[in-house]
Amino acid sequence: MRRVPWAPLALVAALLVPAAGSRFYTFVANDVVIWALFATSLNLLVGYSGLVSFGHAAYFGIGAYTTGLLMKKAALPFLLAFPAAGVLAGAFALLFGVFCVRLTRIYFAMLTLAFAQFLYTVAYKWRDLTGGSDGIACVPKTALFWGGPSLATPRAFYFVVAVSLIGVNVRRYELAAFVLAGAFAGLAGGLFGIFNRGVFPDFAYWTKSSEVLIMTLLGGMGTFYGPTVGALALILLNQQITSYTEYWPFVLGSILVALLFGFPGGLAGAAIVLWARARGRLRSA
Amino acid sequence: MLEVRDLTKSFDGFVAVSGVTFGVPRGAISAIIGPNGAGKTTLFNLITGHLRPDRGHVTLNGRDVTHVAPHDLCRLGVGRSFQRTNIFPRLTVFENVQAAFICHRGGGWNLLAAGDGVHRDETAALLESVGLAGRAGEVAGFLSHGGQKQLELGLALALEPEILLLDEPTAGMSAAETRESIRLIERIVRERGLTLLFTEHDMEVVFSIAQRLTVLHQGRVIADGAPDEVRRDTEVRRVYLGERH
Amino acid sequence: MPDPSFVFAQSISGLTAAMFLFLIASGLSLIFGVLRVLNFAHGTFYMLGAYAAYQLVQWLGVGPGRFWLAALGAAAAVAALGGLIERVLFRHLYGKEELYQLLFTYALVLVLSDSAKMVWGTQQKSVSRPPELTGSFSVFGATIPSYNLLILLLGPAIALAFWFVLQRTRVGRFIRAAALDRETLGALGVNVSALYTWVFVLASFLGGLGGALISPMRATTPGMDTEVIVEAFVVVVIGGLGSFWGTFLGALIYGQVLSFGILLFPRFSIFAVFALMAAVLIVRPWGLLGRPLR
Amino acid sequence: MAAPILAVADLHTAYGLSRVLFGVSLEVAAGECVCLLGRNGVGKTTTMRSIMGLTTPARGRITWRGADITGWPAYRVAQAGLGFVPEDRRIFADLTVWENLDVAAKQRSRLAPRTGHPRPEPASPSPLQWTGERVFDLFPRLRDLAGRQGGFLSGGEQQMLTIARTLMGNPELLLLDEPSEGLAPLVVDHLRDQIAQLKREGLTILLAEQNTEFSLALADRVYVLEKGAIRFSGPAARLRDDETLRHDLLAL
Amino acid sequence: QKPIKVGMPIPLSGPPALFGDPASKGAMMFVEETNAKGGVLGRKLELLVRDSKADANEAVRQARELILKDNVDFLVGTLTSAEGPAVSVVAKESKIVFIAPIPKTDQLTAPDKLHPYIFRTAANTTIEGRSAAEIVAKWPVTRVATMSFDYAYGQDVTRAFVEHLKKIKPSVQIVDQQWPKLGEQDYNPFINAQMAKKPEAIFSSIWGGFFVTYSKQAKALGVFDTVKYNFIGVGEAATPETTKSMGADYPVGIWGNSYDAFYWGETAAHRDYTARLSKYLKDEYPSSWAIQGYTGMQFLVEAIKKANSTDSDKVAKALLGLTIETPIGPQTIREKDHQANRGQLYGKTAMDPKYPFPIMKPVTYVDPTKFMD
Ligand SMILES: Nc1ncnc2c1ncn2[C@@H]1O[C@H](COP(=O)(O)OP(=O)(O)OP(=O)(O)O)[C@@H](O)[C@H]1O
Ligand SMILES: Nc1ncnc2c1ncn2[C@@H]1O[C@H](COP(=O)(O)OP(=O)(O)OP(=O)(O)O)[C@@H](O)[C@H]1O
Ligand SMILES: [Mg+2]
Ligand SMILES: [Mg+2]
Repeated sequence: MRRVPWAPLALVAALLVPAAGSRFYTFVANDVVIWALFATSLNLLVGYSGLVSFGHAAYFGIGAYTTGLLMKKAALPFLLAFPAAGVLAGAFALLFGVFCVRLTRIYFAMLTLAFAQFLYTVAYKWRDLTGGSDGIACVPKTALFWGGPSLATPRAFYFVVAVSLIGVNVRRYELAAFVLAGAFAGLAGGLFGIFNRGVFPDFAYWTKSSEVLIMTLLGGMGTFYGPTVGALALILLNQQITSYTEYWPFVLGSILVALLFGFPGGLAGAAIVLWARARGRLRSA
Repeated sequence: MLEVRDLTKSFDGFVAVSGVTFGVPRGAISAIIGPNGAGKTTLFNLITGHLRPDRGHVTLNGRDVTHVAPHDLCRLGVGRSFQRTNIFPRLTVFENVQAAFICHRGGGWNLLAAGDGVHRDETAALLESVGLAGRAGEVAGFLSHGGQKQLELGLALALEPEILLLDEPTAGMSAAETRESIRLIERIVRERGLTLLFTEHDMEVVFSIAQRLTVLHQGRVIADGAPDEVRRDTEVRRVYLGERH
Repeated sequence: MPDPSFVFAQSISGLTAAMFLFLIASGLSLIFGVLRVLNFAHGTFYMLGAYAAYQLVQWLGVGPGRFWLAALGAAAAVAALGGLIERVLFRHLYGKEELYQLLFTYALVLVLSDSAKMVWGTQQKSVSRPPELTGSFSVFGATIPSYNLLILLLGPAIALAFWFVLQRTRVGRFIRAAALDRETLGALGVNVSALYTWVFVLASFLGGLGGALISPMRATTPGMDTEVIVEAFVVVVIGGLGSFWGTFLGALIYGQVLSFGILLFPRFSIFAVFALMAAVLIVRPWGLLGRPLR
Repeated sequence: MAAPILAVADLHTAYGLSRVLFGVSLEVAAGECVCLLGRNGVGKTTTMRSIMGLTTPARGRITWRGADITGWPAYRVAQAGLGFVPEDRRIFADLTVWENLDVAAKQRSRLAPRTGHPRPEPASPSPLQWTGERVFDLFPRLRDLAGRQGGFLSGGEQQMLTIARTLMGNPELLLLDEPSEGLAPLVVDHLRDQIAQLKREGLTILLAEQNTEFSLALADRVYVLEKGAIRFSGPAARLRDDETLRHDLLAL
Repeated sequence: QKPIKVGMPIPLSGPPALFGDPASKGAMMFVEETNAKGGVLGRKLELLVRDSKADANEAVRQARELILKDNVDFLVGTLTSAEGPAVSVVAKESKIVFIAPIPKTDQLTAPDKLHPYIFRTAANTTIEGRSAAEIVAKWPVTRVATMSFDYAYGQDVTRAFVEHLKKIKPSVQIVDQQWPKLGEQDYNPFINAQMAKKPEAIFSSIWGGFFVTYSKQAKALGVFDTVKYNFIGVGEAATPETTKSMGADYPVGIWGNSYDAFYWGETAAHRDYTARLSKYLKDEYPSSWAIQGYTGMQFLVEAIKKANSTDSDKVAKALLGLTIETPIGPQTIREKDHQANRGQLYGKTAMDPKYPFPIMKPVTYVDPTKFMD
């Protein structure tokens, strides 16, 4: 089979979005890419090692608070604060992972959930550091260096994000996978805090974990681009549907049910099946 | 090499093993036989640290290992297989054996090393000798019953033990596979100077390879000695062998 | 040294909370124990039970005995819904990967709770305590509302009933056997798929009953489902997923930790709960009284 | 040969994508003992599981007393009078020995209601009803263990319990998958005599067994499987008497 | 001519939808009424309501979409004290006027967060806490306890209450403070612990449906009898919605507050507003939250008229010091912190033969101007 060079194609397509100009779609693209990074980091764990984390938002949250606090309170530039998100989230993932990866299946999911809820509660209660339920609003405008070029334009910022996404092609191994997944989730969180201009305890709440799981599943688990597809699909869907109805949970739930029964492989899986079928038809024709 | 002295274990007042004493000389092939529920598996569990004895001692090479945990014993050179198969059902046959090699020889912590290549050749060779070479890529849980027993033997051997305890190794294997397994076991014992202790209800297997027999009945040793002596023992015939063997 | 009557009152309130949580968590644990599915939507059945009880009280009006009728009716309605969902959707998930099951039950949460919102709106609903039980007792200087006393007694009653059914009846034996090996039980001539449906119905009944019975003590609002399911998870994880007495023990521990936790570390008792849950998972992942899954 | 009560025609079964049976056909007449032989992994268990409805065949037809039972769920097949003794024992570990037996006892329980498909009426109702007492006579060792948890039994004890449990359902056709595995020689002898006795009482038996001596002593007819297909079928006596044939088919 | 577009991100799902939903309807009523009268500056108003799910980053996402895709001219909305400040950052970045009609957190307009485009037309935590303190100070009690959720709003409003009470009545002693987690369902242990300290009065800031839960459990444990109904519940504990949902179970005799009450009717303007709202919502006892959306829009429209422009910079200037006639009375946005002098209705609850549920009787508007600082 001739291999389609998906990776470069995707990169080119991704880079074209801001070039196309619409500020709004650049924002959406940012959103998608950050969530894609987050979902890809989860996929690293679920897709390749079979461990279903139900508390992945914890690392997202750690990353977000790390950059948020470093940039706001310590006035560090992005170039220092951003890697710190990955490092700290990775460190926490290592700490928790040592306990988690010894467990299997449902117990693993439960322990990750427990740790995540723990961190969420810390974020919620430690008001002096985290701002409690109000979170940290006004994460400052992003400067790449002290006094360096500003990343505040969504376009410049976007490139950073897109490049980090492509770099995630890492291999498995459970603890390593856990730590890497945590670190990348942290990076995603760091970016999101800046993009969103605020960090809130909700970032680490279990519903965020389930949201990102849904994205991963929607796109297709275990395929590298699945989560990206899922993030794109879910964010666009959300954006479309919420402008028509407030019953978004209902719609999302129904989609999820249909997906689980109809296309357990997610959109990527469905695409592969359809593609195979189309080829089969072509060949038999 | 292995000595068991006065080993006793009871469950809620039911005495499963009581005052068992015997020894296994280095390089020998010994078998433990006895009726169902005689306490053979329990005895194995006591020796390998899966159960704690109420009384008695286990010595390995002169060292008291009565309360040593199973995985530590494994490192001291004691390998075993289980009566009911104990494999990693979600991994492939190849990965099962490979995992055993990794556990035993190390390399498990080197997480970022490309895991696929570790102990590749040894794994392939071992699968060949237990007759599973053709099924290396299959998921272990989906093997047939006999296939799983073959795999389990492979796992025990991959641990490269000095002394090997096998609990009904050929149960469920067809005659042909049984014969191959026996040949394999004999060869490895010869080549590696392995000491073997096993249980089995298939008397053909027992009498074809065992050099010593210990007979257990209701938790006690009722006979101990060379196969032919034991075979003639009237008590053994009465409670276990019946008239045809 | 705190006042003994206060300590007594505090342990009673912990016990009441425990018995109530047991009511919810036992259904969750039952479904996990037998069907091997961790049902996120169990909390939603609880919420639906509360709404249904509210609705029935509206229809039946207030009066002696009416509330109990409404509570049973609500539980039965939720049980019927549970049975329907099991028959139509759930059964396709058995034996699938946990992730699929978890996400499916999560999808159910989304759909059902949003449907409840369509029907009952966002306004909180409230049900009065039944006229028979509006009073309260004073024991050792502690005030115990008679309604709480009911919950306090109901917990052990349900536990005993459960124990009896599981240990002493043939159906109970079927249920225990199905939890261990569904296929073999089927090959022995037992219609396991019907059994599963009934187990699900029973668990939903308990969830619905929990919601109905708590409605006089709590507001019925959207979001009450996710609130309770997290607590129920903690309880079953501590006690042991699928273990019946484990759930009971887990609920007792949870209730007391919360009750006395607020005295020891006032603003951080919630940490005590998560710490306990994490500790149990690390040391004995299958819970205090559970047994490891294969 | 009398008219078959069980007929399997052109059975193809696969586990997911891996195909295991390739057109197995066999028949069992009332009161007969038929034996499936073959090396490990040839598909003996799969054949039995397909008959029992535990694995759905991709193609083929299974007829029991004239009714097509292909695709029936296992519990209906069991209710129709088939009993299966699995090779891997599958004891309910948390239940006591007595409870294990009780679960299988055939009473119409309220949880297993009739499904609308009438159970085919047995031509000759099984003369003997199995009860706890009777299975304890068959395996006296179990009597002492009645209150012990199934999971604590020794391997051989579990094997006895599995057989006893299936008998409690009063099957008319017994599918025995490696019943002698793990049993002490004396018990094997006893079991062989008992199965012979059951057969005389009219029970029909389909047996898969590695212990050739055991199976050939019991069987009327034999099917030898190889790679998911029938390689040989014929009277057991032919295999008993013909050593070269035995060697050829079973590498004995 | 193109309509003037106003974007409203507000919770329509989750527990706070209880407030978000009627608030958005109040705003919508105002918009329809204005359009029926010919609109503003000859242009129609268009209100785009989006569900923020009570989630700060969803609110930000919606706000950005409204600004960038739907090209709204202004933002009015948000509810929780996380959403408000988060959207405020977006408003600042996009230089678009943002009126927050519900969030109470002081942080929203704190000096370091204040920018030219953010305005609040709700009472803040300082106003609310101090109003309650003014009332409690008149009670013949010294031992006071508090019961609040352990999160920003609960902590802030309780602090404002305690500090102000100690200032105006130094003899008061705070004997106990309980901090259940937000959304707590079982208050029994907290109530026991609190009552063990023998308070004479209790201040609570437990809100919405949670107040229903809390007061049911407190009533069963005899709390209200013990403190002789010296109990004040802020956080809109006495809105008609709440008393209505509990009916006769509501603890009659306690003090509570509300942004609005259909039965207040002090002024003709309020009576007229209530009648219109009642018709609009098809509800005999219309919601007390609608007025928040209504006045938020009202401020915006008056400012547009005053600026005679829809340019955000001009409208923002016009809002400074703007006084308008709201259904609840005249209100002014201070220049100092962009905060309106919005007070609330307070009163002691009592049954009234006209209604099947308790109301505040008598109910008075507590004007915060004198203690706002
Ligand atoms: N945990 C336990 N609790 C109670 N009884 C037990 C337990 N484990 C084993 N037994 C009993 O102890 C006796 C000895 O069991 P064991 O498994 O050692 O027998 P065995 O000699 O290996 O028999 P087999 O040949 O049938 O495998 C049996 O009667 C068994 O029921
Ligand atoms: N669940 C499964 N999934 C995939 N393949 C399977 C599964 N179960 C069995 N197989 C394969 O099907 C083939 C036939 O298996 P089966 O268990 O029927 O053999 P058998 O004749 O009973 O062997 P044995 O004598 O070892 O019990 C084997 O090659 C086995 O690997
Ligand atoms: Mg044994
Ligand atoms: Mg088999």
